[in-house]
Formats: sequence, C-alpha cells, structure tokens
Amino acid sequence: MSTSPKLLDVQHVTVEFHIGGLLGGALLTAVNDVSFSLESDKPEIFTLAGESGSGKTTLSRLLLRDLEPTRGKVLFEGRDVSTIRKRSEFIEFIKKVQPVFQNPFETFSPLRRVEEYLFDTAKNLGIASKRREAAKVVDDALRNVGLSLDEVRQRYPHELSGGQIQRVSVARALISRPKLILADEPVSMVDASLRMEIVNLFKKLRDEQQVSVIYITHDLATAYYISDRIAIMLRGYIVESGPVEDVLERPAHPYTQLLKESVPEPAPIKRESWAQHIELGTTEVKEYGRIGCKFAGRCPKVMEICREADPPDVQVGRQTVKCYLYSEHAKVTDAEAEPRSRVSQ
Amino acid sequence: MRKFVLRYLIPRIIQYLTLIVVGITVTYVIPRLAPTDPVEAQISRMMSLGSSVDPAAVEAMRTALTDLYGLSGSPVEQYFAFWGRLLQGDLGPSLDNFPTPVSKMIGQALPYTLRLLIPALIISFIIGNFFGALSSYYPENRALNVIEVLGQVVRSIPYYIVAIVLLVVFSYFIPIFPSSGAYPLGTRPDWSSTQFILTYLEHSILPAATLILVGFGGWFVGMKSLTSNIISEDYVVYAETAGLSKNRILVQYIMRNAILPQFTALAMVLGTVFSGALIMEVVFSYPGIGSLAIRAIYSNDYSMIMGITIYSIIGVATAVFIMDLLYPLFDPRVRYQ
Amino acid sequence: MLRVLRDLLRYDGRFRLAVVLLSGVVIMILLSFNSPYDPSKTFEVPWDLPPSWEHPFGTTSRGQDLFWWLTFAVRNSLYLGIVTAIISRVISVLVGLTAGYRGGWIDRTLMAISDSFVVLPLLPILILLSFLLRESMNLLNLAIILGLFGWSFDARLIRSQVLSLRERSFTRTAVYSGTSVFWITMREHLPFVLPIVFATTLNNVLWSIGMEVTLSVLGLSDLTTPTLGTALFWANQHGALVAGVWWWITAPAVITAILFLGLYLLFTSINEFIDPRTRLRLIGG
Amino acid sequence: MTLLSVQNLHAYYKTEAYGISRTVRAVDGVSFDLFPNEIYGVAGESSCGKTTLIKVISGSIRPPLKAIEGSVNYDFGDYQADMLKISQDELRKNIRWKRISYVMQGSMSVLNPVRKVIKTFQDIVDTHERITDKKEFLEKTRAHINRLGLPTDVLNAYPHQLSGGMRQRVAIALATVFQPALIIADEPTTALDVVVQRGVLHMIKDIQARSKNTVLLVTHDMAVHANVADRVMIMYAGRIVEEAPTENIFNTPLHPYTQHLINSLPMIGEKSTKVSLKGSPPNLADPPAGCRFHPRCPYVMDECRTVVPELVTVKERHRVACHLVKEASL
Repeated sequence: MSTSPKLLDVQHVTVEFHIGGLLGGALLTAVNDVSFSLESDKPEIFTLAGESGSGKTTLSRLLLRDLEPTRGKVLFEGRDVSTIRKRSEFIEFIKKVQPVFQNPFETFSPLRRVEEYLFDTAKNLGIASKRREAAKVVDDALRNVGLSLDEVRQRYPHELSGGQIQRVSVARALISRPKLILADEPVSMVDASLRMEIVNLFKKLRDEQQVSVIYITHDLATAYYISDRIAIMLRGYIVESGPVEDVLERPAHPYTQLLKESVPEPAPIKRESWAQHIELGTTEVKEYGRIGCKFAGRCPKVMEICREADPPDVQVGRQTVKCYLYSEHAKVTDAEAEPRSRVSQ
Repeated sequence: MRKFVLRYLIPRIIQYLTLIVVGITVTYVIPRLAPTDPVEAQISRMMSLGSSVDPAAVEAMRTALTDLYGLSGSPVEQYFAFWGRLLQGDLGPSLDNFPTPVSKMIGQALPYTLRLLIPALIISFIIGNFFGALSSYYPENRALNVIEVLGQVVRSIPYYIVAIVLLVVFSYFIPIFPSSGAYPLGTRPDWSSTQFILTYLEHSILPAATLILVGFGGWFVGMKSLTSNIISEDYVVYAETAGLSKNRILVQYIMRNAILPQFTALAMVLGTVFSGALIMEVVFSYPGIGSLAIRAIYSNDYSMIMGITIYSIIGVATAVFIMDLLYPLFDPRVRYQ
Repeated sequence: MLRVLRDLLRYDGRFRLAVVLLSGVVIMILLSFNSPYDPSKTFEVPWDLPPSWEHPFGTTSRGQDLFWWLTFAVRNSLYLGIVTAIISRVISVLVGLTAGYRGGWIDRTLMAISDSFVVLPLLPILILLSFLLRESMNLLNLAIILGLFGWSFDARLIRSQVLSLRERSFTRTAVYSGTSVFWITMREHLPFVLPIVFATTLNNVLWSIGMEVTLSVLGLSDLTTPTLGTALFWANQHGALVAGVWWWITAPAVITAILFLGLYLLFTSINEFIDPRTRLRLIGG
Repeated sequence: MTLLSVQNLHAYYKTEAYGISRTVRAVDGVSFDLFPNEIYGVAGESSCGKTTLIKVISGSIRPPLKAIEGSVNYDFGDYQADMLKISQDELRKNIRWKRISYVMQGSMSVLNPVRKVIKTFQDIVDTHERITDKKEFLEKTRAHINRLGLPTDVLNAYPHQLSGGMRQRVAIALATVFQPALIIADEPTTALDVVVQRGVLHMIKDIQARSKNTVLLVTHDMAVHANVADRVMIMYAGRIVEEAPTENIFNTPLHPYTQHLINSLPMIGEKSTKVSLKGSPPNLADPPAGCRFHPRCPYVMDECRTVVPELVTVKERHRVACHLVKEASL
C-alpha cells in the first residue's frame, strides 16, 4: 500500500452546463458523478472511451483545470486543482500535467513556426532560460518522439504531416518532464499509416519514462492496443470500467457490448454478424434528459427498474459496471420478470 | 413560446431599453460638456442676430432654456427631471418659432423624410442584394462587374458628395430635374390634386436616387461577400451536384441564406441611413427633418436640435427593435431552438 | 517589404490604380508646404477665374487660388481622418479584446454599450454636440469627438474574432505552454485580429473625413481651417453653382472622390494580401 | 457489361497567386472499371487523390481542377456518356441524380438550413421529373422514406433539428429517390459514432442489395471496406497501387502499402505490436520519381526509384502496381 498521495484522484465530479438564455434554459449534466484515480508509483495508460456527447471531452477539460466541477473534486498529488489560483501555482501544475490535442492542424497557430511553441514552453516553465539551453531541451524532447530540431526548424504547421505535428505536440508536452499527459483523441485526425507511431509513443513514455497517460478516444481498437485500464462513458456517466482486456473482451454492460459489436473489424471475416440489424437511439438530447439508466431507451435487456433510478455501480469480476443486471436488486426484479424475459428470448 | 420570450424577446427588450438610455444619456451629458453656461450663450447668440426681441420674451426663453437644459438642482436631480419631461413627451418650444412646440414641427416634417427614406431603403435593399448575389454567382459577367465597380465607388464616397454630384449633373449641366424642394416654391401642399402629387414625385426623384445609389453600393458589396462564402457551402455544392437549376439555387439556396445576416445589417445601418437622409435633404432643400435641422442650426434654435436628436434616437431604436422582432419570421433556426 | 510592394504592383490592378490616385493626393499634400498663398487670407488673386494654367483649379469668389487652397484642405482632412482613426482604433481594440477575453458580464455590458453606439443615429448627436461646442471646435477637437463615436462597430468585429480564436486549440496550446495572457494576445491572436484592425482603419478614415464634410457643410466646424468640407461650405455660401463658378464645387468633390477611391482600393488590396488565408496560400498551404 | 470505364486519367489542380504557380497532380494515371451490382471501395489516406477522382467521375470538374488527359466513359445500357466531354445541360438532364447520385463528404451540412427536409426532396424531384401532383409526390416520398426505415416526421423538420446520423440517412434517402445506376458515397460515415456508422452502412448495403445498382464507397477506413465493399481499390499519391476483391485485398495483399495498411490496424483481442511506416505521404505538387511509395517502402529496390511500376493483373480481378510482384510472377 502506497503512502504517497495518488497522482490523480477524481472524486464524484459532476459538471452541469446551463444552456439557453439569461433566465430560462435547461441544465445539461455533461459529467455525472464520475470517480476514478491513478496511482503515482505505477504509471499506466488509462482510457476514457465514449461516443460524441458522452462527456469525455468535458472531463478532460476538467482534469486540465480548464473548467471547474459543479460538484466533486479533482485532486492532483493530493491537491484540489480548483484551489490553484496564482500564476506560479498554475505553472507548477502544468509542469506536471500536459495536454495533447485532437486536431494536429489546429494545435499550433498556422501563422507561427511550430518550434516557437517548444521554446515558449521551455522558457515559461523555467526549464531553460537562454535560447541556447532551450534549444538543447527542445531538441531532446523532439528526439524523444523520433524527430529533431533540425527537422522542424523554421517549419509552419502546414509544412508538416499530421503525424509529424502530432509528434511535435507530444514533444512539447514532454519538455517539462510531466507526470501525466492528457491526450484527447490524439490520432483520430492522423492518417492510418502514421497513426501507430503516435500510439506507440505513449506506450514508450509509460514504459521508459514513467509518464501516465489519460487517453481519450472513441476508438476502441487503439484503446485496447495501448491501455491498461479503460472506462466507458455514456451521457456523462462511466458505465463500465476495469482492465482493458476484461472490459473489451468480455463487456458486461449492454452498452459496451453494443459498442464493441459495432466496431467493424479490419478483416472480412465477421461481415455477417456485423451486418445484423441494430436499433439506433433517439436523439441525443432525449437521452440526456432520461431518468434512470441513459441506455434504457435502446437496451435489449431493459427492465422496469432501469427507467426509474440511476443504476448502482456493481463489481463484476475485475470490472465495475453501472447496471441493474448485476445488482442484488436486479436479481429480485429479474425473478419477477422471468417469464417475460424468457418469452422475449 | 415561453422559451421564445425568455431567450429571444427579453434580451431584445433589454437591448432596446439600453439603446434608449445610452442615447438619451449622451444627449443629456453633451450640453454639460460645453465650457460656457449654455443658457446665457444661447441668449446672447440670439440677441446678436440683431432681431429686436422684447424683454418679456427673453425672460420666457430663459426659463424655457433653463428648464430644457434641466439646470436646476443637483446633477442627479437634473438627470431625473430630464427623463421626467421626456416621458411626458415635453421637448419644449422651438426658440425660432417661439412658442410652437418642437414636437409639432418635427411631426410636420417627419412624413417627408419617411416617405423618401422608407421606399429608398427598401428599393436599395432589394436591388443591392439581388445584384450582389447575382454578381458573385456569375463572376464572369461583364455588366455585373461594371455595376460592382460603380457600387464600390459610390459606397466609399460620402452621401454629401454623391448628392452634390447628382445635383450638379442632373439639374445644372443637364437640367432635367428640379434642383430643390419637394414642390415648387409658393405652392401649397394639396394631397388631393394629382398635379401636385406628380410634381412632388418629380422633385423627389433626385433625392431618392441619391439614397438608393449609396444604399445600393453598400448592400451590393455586403451581399457579394456573404454569398461568396455561401457558394462554397456544402448545401449549395450539393444542390448543384443534384442538378438543380441555377435560378432555384440562386434564389432558394444562396439568397435565402445570405439575406438573413443582411436583415441584421439592415437594423444596424438604420442610424447611418437616417443620417444620410438628413444630409441629402440639406443638399436638395427637401422639407424634412434635415431641413428643419439646418434651419435650426442657422437660427440657433437649440431646443429644436435637442428635439430632433432625441426623436431620432427613439425613432431609430424603435425601428431596430421592430426589425429584431420580425427576424425570427425569416430564420427557422431562431424560431425552433 | 519591397518584395511585397513589387508583387502587389505587378499582380494587383487595384493596387496600381490606388498608387496612381494617391500619388496625386500625396503630391498635393507635399505642395501645401510650399504654397505661394496663405490659405487664411482672402482676395489675394482675382476672383471667379475659371481654371487656367496660372490657376489650375480656378479661383474662388473669395479671391483665393483654389488649387493651392485645396492642397491645405486635403492635408487637413487626411490629418483629421488619421487622428480619428487612431483614437477610435485604440478604443475599439481595447474594448474588443477585453470583451472577447474576459467574457461574462463585462462582455455583456461592453457589447450592450457598443451596440447602442452602432445603432444610434450619429449625425443628430454630432450636430447637437458641434452646435454646443462650436466656439471651441478646431480640427483636433473634432477628430477627438469623431474618434469617441467611431469605435463601436469595429469593437464588435474584434470581439467576435477574439471569441472564436479563444476557442481554437492553439490558444490552449499556448496556455499550457505557460504563455501569459499578454503574449497570447500578441503572438497568437494579433496576427488574426490585425487584418480586421487594418480594414476598419480604412473605413474609419473615410467615415471621419465624410463626417467632417457633412458637419462643415452644415456650418458646424471651424470654418477658418481649410478642409474638403469647408471648401464646399464656402462654395455653397457664395452660391457657387448659381453664380456659375462650378469649379469651386467640382474641384473639391472630385478630389474627395479621388482620395476616397484611392484609399479604398489601397486598403482592399493590402487587406486581401495580409489576410491569413492569403498568407497561407502564399506560404504554400 | 461495364458501367464505367476510366482510362489513364490525369487530373491536376493548377493555381496561381501573386506570381507563384502550383500544379498539384492529384490524380495521375488512373484506370479502372465499375460493373453493375457491386459495392466498389476506394481506400487511401488524406490527399491521395480519392476526392479528386470522385469529382472527375461525377462530372464536377471546375477550376482550379482540370482533367489533363484520359477518358471517363459511362454505359448505362440505354445511354452512353463521356464525362470529360459532356455539356453541363446534358449532364443535368440525363445524368445527375437520375443515373448518378452522390452522398457527399460532410453530408451533415448538405441540407439547406432554412428549408424543411421535404422541400429539398421537392427541389430535387421537381428538377428531374416535374411535380404535377403534389399529393402523389408527398405519398411517394413518404413511402420512400419509410422503406428506408426513417420516420415520416423527418420530412417536416428543419435540418438543425435532426441528429448527425439522421441527417446522413436523409442524405442517403435523397440520393436514392430515382433508383440511380451509380451512387457515389464519399466518406459517408467519417464524422459518425461507431453505432450510428454501423446503421448508416447497413442502410447503404440494404439499398444496394435491393436495387442491384453500383455503389462507389470512398473511405479511408479499411475496416469499413472489409465489412461493406465487394471490391477494393487502394490509392496512394494519385495512383492506384492495388485493386482486388475484398477477400483478396485482406487475405493476400500484394503491395507493401496495402500490406502495411491492413497489418497496422489494431484489433480488439489482439495485442501484437503494430508499427507505422516511416516518412509521410508525398506532396503532390512535387511527387517522387518512379514508384511514389518508394521513399517509404521497406522493400525498395533501385528500379523503384526511377521506373513507374505498371498496374498489372496478377490473378483474376486482382491488379497491383509493384516491381516486386512483377518479378515474382515472371
């Protein structure tokens, strides 16, 4: 048991957005009572997976202190990040936590040379004070991602490929030798032939430099490839989490099951099963407003109780599942509902 | 409906009220910036014009002026007193035509301005937008390119110069239009006589042309830049790929979408267009608010100028407010949030 | 810089025309420093002479050589336009950046005020103001007043640009590179805001020169200073058209048109050139 | 019968700004055939020329794009057309939508935001078959929509009221109102979530199975091709590198680029290490000589640097452009 505080400890955070005008409008819960943590002595790649509107991007902004939670706390090395007020504290924070963004062509201003961002980072975070020292630091960081300062010097973003920029983006994040990197869909806009080098980079960082990575994605295949643990998000909730092999090889939540089935395999072997008819949900807004389990509207195993209240978190094997199917309560209702469920099968 | 009221209507009402408060406050503050006592300066200015004014009238004017400037009591009291009178529609008497109320004179001049301004605004809006869209959809067309250059030139030149040029050309070098007034000097307006209405129209052609010309340039240029963005929108490319006729695409896909921001722009330029109309009236000695204003300037009729300013602010603000309220009729995205 | 000029001259017809038109204007301005006549003096030359070699633009009914008098007028009008533009640029950039950056109630308040200024009919307000301040209305004061009224629309444009820039990823990259707000504004946002500032500067210069013409024609500016507006005022006062002295009206009107057209073309062509999209196209994006 | 025959097509973008002229050789010598009743997949990375190819074969060539050489011939049975010579009028009257329809990239925004969905249907139908009976049109449209599994009320909605997936399905419904011989679908599911993507692709497959027409499916996502396409063409830097039935492409890929594309894709349940190719796709304004893939190819030979490999048929319906393969088969 480790005595040092956890690297990252997310405790029951909820983010509500007020949509609409000054007086009216509605409350949208983008992140709903989410908790998870990363240990400081065991670097890992933790994936937050979900579709658009699942709240994963909001959650990443929260972890970067870009947003404040409506309720709950985000502790980084024991400190509540919402208490970071002073600029010096913020600089200390971003020395240890760094982001990598989704769109490589938006990460750097199209009108600036990319190396400037690396020099800025080195100087602002106090890694190097002189330009020559900084050049060394920048070059080291770039070599870390398989590039060098000579390759990117004087280059504008559009002169580099998406894969190169994304590597520069990782290099920038590495300059201050952070403990945690938040990568928000880092490969979704990178060409397939260049994608794996970036994904592999995260593995290398974890294994060789003890950097933990929070990998935010909608792509379950790369998530399976690199992560240690995964959390599946749906409409603001984490519906299932655990070691990636367990969650993706034997998904317990019906939503995870549907997601996994829907991922087309890059081989023409499962064409038939993939082509089975599926039920597409109602519009997104409707699912947000639903009471009880957000998936109830299109769940093949839906029960009465699912529409009444939020399901509890249940431990199933090594994974945690937010579903009545596995709760004590469900067993009772299940028994009552048995005849019907048999008919439906 | 409730959502519409809360999200759309209330912010607009707030904006409307802000507009009036800002405008009226500005007009309240301005006289107080004057380095001299405005009342005395005013009276001495009037005296210096040499007209023999009897002392009782001067005294009455002094009271009226002090009242008008709202110079009794502390600044805060003055400010509220100012509002108090405004809300009663009391803008005081004209100093030049003492004691005819300013409101009455403005009321008489306003129809002339509006009868010119509104049709000119509508016509320039329609043809400017139409040709602007046309010219960006048919970039190769020579005639449209010539129109564009004209539009750009006219748009960048002040109203006054455009008016003067038209005046010089069409009533001095080529005298086909009367040069001043809304009807010949010495005629009395008689709205039942066709003869009178015809001369009235004849006199209005040049002033209206000035307004339309300048407005046309503005709408043309604005529409052209809007449509050149819309032309590359997916739904236009799609409609072309689907083989829709050029006319249908131009009207239903390009103009229909580009016109929406133009409606917003219409509300924003009302103040400018109104100002332009005033200038145009001065050039053509057209008997509207503009002429009233210049006469007031020459005769130092302060209360008239104040009245015109306040009425203009309220009038323009109200027009903008009404247009804002009409906007959702044209844009389904606002209608169904 | 020279290359940019060369490229613009070679490939942009608008720019060439602008250079031609504005050279004329610049030459006039330079000549004003060498004028044989004092513009404040009257009846130095025979009056009402039509244009001739000796008096290229003719002479006025006040006995002034119109050409030399107009050299001062162009200089003063341009001076007014530039001073106004500088003042209103400072206000609009400050308001636009602040509102865009700070957001929240500051944004709402600033924008409510600026929207009001956009919509208000300025001419009546300016008439009222000039009327009251007529005695102290010199060129500089007029420029300041116009500057105070001419910032609102541009502040709005800048704000909306900053709002969208703030949401773009590279702003966040800069934030997590530890860059301070000041440097983010200068390095990340200014290159995108600059074209707007530049384009609006033109509009503002033109607008203020036009406003001066308007107020002068109404007799509300300092009528002893030669400007394009006071030229027209004096011509009107003397009934130039009725008296057949058509050049007195035509010359300032034509020069105003040339100045306006020249500035307009200059700014549109430069503006297209410094537009980030064009720049991207040029660096091969 | 061949529906479409493309021979040696070259299509370039030529631009000029402030004296700098550029030629981007987006499609550079492409030949292939399309047959009735198949789903033909086109795969490749960004800027490999697949979007340009679609523009040319759908007759949407406009500056700066220019077809430099080659031919694009359609044979619809009752009507033949050469896409590079056809007049705009004829294109509109005889081909657009009635014979070739289009599901665009970013179909989310193909619907006019200020017009109800039904109006867009009306615009398209009226353009090609004058609507005389409004009621009949409405009934037919409803029936069409329902047959594709869409609820009737989408017709009375404005585009912004529909979800992304629903808009995409409306776009497909629009593309199929006239039973066209060819449907071109350009990245139809790129912006969609996997579950919705699956639904949309099912819809495309269903339509094709029912009307036995041809679907040209363009996407960078090999996994989609594996599950949807009958034949797949792989493009790289403006040229075809390989073309084969889906089974062959995935089971016996011959070109090193194809092999890499397939082997580098991670799969759930399989954790072996995947690697990327070195380097980046070339700049088409200045492509490498010889085989355009040679700077990145792990098996590069001298010949590859200078000689452009021809696209040769190695097996039935399996074509590949690689010097390695040529040697092996000799």
